Amino acid sequence: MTQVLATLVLPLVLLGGIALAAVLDRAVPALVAGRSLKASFVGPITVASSWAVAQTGGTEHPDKVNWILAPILYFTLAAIGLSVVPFAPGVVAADLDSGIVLWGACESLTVVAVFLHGWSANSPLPLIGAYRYVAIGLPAMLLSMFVLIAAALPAQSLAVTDIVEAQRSVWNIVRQPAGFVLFLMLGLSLSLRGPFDYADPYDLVGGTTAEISGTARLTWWLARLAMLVSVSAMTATVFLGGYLGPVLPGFVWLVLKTSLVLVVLVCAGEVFARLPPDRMMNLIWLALLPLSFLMLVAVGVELLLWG
Amino acid sequence: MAIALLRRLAGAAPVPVFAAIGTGMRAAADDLFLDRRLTRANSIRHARILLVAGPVREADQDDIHRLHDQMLHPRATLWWKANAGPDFAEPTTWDEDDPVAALEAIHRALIDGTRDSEPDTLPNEPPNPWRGKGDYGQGGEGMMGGTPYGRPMAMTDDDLRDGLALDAYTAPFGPFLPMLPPGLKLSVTLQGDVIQTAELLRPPFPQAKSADGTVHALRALARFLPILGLDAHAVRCLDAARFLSAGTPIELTKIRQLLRWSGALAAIPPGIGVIEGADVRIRVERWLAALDESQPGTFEDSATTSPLKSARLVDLLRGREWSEAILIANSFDTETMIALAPVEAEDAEADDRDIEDENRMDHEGHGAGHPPEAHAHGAPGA
Amino acid sequence: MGLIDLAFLALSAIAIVSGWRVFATDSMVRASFLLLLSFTAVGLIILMLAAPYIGIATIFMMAVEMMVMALFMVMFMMNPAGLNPMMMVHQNRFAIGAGVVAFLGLSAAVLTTDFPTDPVDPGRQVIRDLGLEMLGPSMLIFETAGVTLLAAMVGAVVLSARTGRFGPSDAGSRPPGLEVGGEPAGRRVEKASGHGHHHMHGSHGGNEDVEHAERHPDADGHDADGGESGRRPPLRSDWSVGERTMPLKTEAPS
Amino acid sequence: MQGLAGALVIALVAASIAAMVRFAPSGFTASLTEPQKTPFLGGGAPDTHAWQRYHVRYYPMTLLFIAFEMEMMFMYPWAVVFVEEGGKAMMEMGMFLAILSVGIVYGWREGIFRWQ
Repeated sequence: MTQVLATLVLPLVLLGGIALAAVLDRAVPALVAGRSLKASFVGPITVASSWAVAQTGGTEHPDKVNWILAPILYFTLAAIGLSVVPFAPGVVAADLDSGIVLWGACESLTVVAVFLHGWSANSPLPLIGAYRYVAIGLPAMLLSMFVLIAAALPAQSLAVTDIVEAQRSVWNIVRQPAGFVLFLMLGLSLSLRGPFDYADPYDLVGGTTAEISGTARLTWWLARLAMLVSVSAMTATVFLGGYLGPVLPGFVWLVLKTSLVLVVLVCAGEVFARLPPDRMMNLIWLALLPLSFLMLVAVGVELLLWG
Repeated sequence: MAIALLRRLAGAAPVPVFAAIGTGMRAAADDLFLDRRLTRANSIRHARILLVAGPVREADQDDIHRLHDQMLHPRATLWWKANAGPDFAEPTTWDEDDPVAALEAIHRALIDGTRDSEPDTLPNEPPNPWRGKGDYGQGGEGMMGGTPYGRPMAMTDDDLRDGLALDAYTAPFGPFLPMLPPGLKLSVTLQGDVIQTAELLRPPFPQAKSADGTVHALRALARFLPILGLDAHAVRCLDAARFLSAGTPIELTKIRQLLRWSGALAAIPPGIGVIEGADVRIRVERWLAALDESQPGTFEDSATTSPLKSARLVDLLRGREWSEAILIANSFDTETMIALAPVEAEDAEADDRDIEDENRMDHEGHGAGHPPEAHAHGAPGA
Repeated sequence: MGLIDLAFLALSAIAIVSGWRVFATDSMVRASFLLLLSFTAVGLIILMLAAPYIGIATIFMMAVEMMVMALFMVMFMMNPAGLNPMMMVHQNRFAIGAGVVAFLGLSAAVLTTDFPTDPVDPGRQVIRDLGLEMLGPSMLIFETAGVTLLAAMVGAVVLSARTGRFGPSDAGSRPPGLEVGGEPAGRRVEKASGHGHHHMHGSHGGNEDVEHAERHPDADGHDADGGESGRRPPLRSDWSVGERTMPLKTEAPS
Repeated sequence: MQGLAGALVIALVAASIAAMVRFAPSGFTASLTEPQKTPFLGGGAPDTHAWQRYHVRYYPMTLLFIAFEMEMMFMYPWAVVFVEEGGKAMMEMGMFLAILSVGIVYGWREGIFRWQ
């Protein structure tokens, strides 16, 4: 029964989150640029409509099937990722024993989806974007795995519901503050945003999106926002105690925390500069990965001594 | 019904415009997109209106035609203080200063259907005939021969960095790529995302330079920052530049603060695009220093004051990864760029014609009686 | 037939069909990801066998592995996108024989094995059991895996990285000959000639120049094939020793 | 099993939503013309197809990554029993990770994280 409820609520959460993310996506840049926020609310709707009435593009002999499937797969992965997040005690669409492993599988398939999106165009700039994203998307995934495993240690379980319950005493953000930051970076990478936007950057005139328009572009945009929402909800659940919180009902807490993470991610995407891909790859392997190692060891030692 | 509603909404959206910028119009075109009623399309596929701003060279008209035809329907072109190309039947021109109203009117008419979407200017033919040719009618023979689907395949070449012999992809980039200076057209050979060789096809257009050092630096930053993913910062810089050039004093501390927080300088790899001891990072630092009102007069773009005889843009780009190359190409002002990109290709092009004719004859003779070693498209090993 | 059976049949069908398509498609990228689809279906079947961890881990691992495999397939294969059709299978007679033998052998194994019929208790903590097994009785295997993986890492780096502490790894190396004492195999520098590159001239194959730019004598110059002498070093492939002239449906190098 | 079914239902719903958006009619049914299909290069037309034997600059990194990924698969079950097993689990995994860290250090010394 609660599972059916969660399954019904999930699309609403996803769509609401996409709407919020779309508004933020216009409001935050306007704020940084020092301009008025007036058009932030209507903007997403009119722009989306503008895309919807345009002809859908194509190139000479693209890989049509994969070009169509890539955004759909990306969107679907976002939804699957969200399905392991409990909305309230016991209310979860997919209560799997290995919830964080499923989330990891979604991460790795996201790399595939983005790669296919760039590859299928048979055009040089999307192709570079696709390959560049693989170089960053793969090692960024390792970070999240370490961080999630460190979150699973105190819960003694890989189920997301157990990870939330294990945070009743102390939230994971306190246990591994650096892990939280690393997971936010992964979120930027998964939703192709700001400093981790290696697939669709300006120096490739939109990278994997350079050749698409019309509904194809609309779908890709929606999928990116959906992934952003999904990552935010996961971050809120794993690090900020999910639905836990006093007075208000659990679902409200989750929505509040998710929105907070969403704001942080959108801001981080606007505010920070992007490194060239080679330097980012170096940074991930030689600085961030050892950091996630340390975080794991720290949590382990803490549990051994006081757990 | 649903479509009608969508059209109403789409009519209210900012007009997606792709700007093909000509001589002397870069600053004006940049400022144009500060208007909320417009949005700049980086790729022509995202645009509904092609705005040709300022006069372009005769040779660029080809590229304009190609860009125009790449646009998806509904589409239109506005020639803003520009010379319309020969194949445009009834070009819409605009010679006033502010084309926003005209762009909006065109956009609305396109969405309403009161203005027809412009037809192609080029013949509806593949770049090479291929249908029905080859073993399966796909246009190619063997592993890599022929022109499947209209184009040949890239060929093997040794890599500059590690010598791995994979395919080298050669294509002309520009002259209207938004992240390259307008008018600059390079023939770039890539292996992966590393530039093997770059060849100058056409130099950038001359642009007016602002006399005010701060305005100049702000405009340069506004073009540079989007490469680092800092679009909003770029808008802020451009806003400030516009105010300053209008004579309104404006506080620049906030911009400097935001840029310091962004880590923009740290994100630029050191040691790329070195000219006279200054790499890209140092040049950006100079722009940033020019924003500092507390130290007036420190701004001095040394690269522009001294003649650049030996340095060439194509040498700076050689062996660079793509994003580094784009950073390099945007770290100079237009005068320096033109100095770095000397035109010397006139004679070479004429020579190319002759060789090409020779090759064509050679190619037509190509067929049955060829020695086996001529088939370079054999697979290695196996 | 219950829902579970139906799901099993559907997933098996997906696994088999996509597995077959791997060898029938021309595009290396498609082949890689069709294999991924096949493995995903298998992973879901494993999930249905009440192995929640192994099933999802299979999908997880295969996603990244097929991604990396796609990178390498594109590297190894000429014509990686399958623009010209090609044959992905060779040594047909042997392959068919081996396939039939394998099929019969596996079928025999399936039919003769006495499968346990007691289903796993749904409440059983299989992941926990796996962990305990790994840290307890199978500890040595687990640690050996660590050493094996290290060996794999070192081997991969040695084989694939050109950079190194002691300079480029291929410095002074000379490829072996195709026959004993023969000329080194591989590419060598030769004078450029129009013949070796005939597909580079594809854009001039027709009687008329369709490409718009070429109608204008002052247009680009970049698409002129004369650029070959300047732009690209005059190299050509010399793989012709084995008479590999790539006739019709071309065999792909394995 | 129920959880799996839930995830599959969500996947189907999401995929159909995305497909509906993707295939929504835009009002333009005309097929693309040849000049419309030229890849975008800012005006120029390319000589060849973009699909090629693309030279990835991080081949060694991907191989190291795969080895690492394998190792992560051992860590998930380990995480579940960590508290139960305490010091023993810590020691065993510490040893395992130390061995693999040698791999990263070696790779770094050989310069494989460079854009080759």
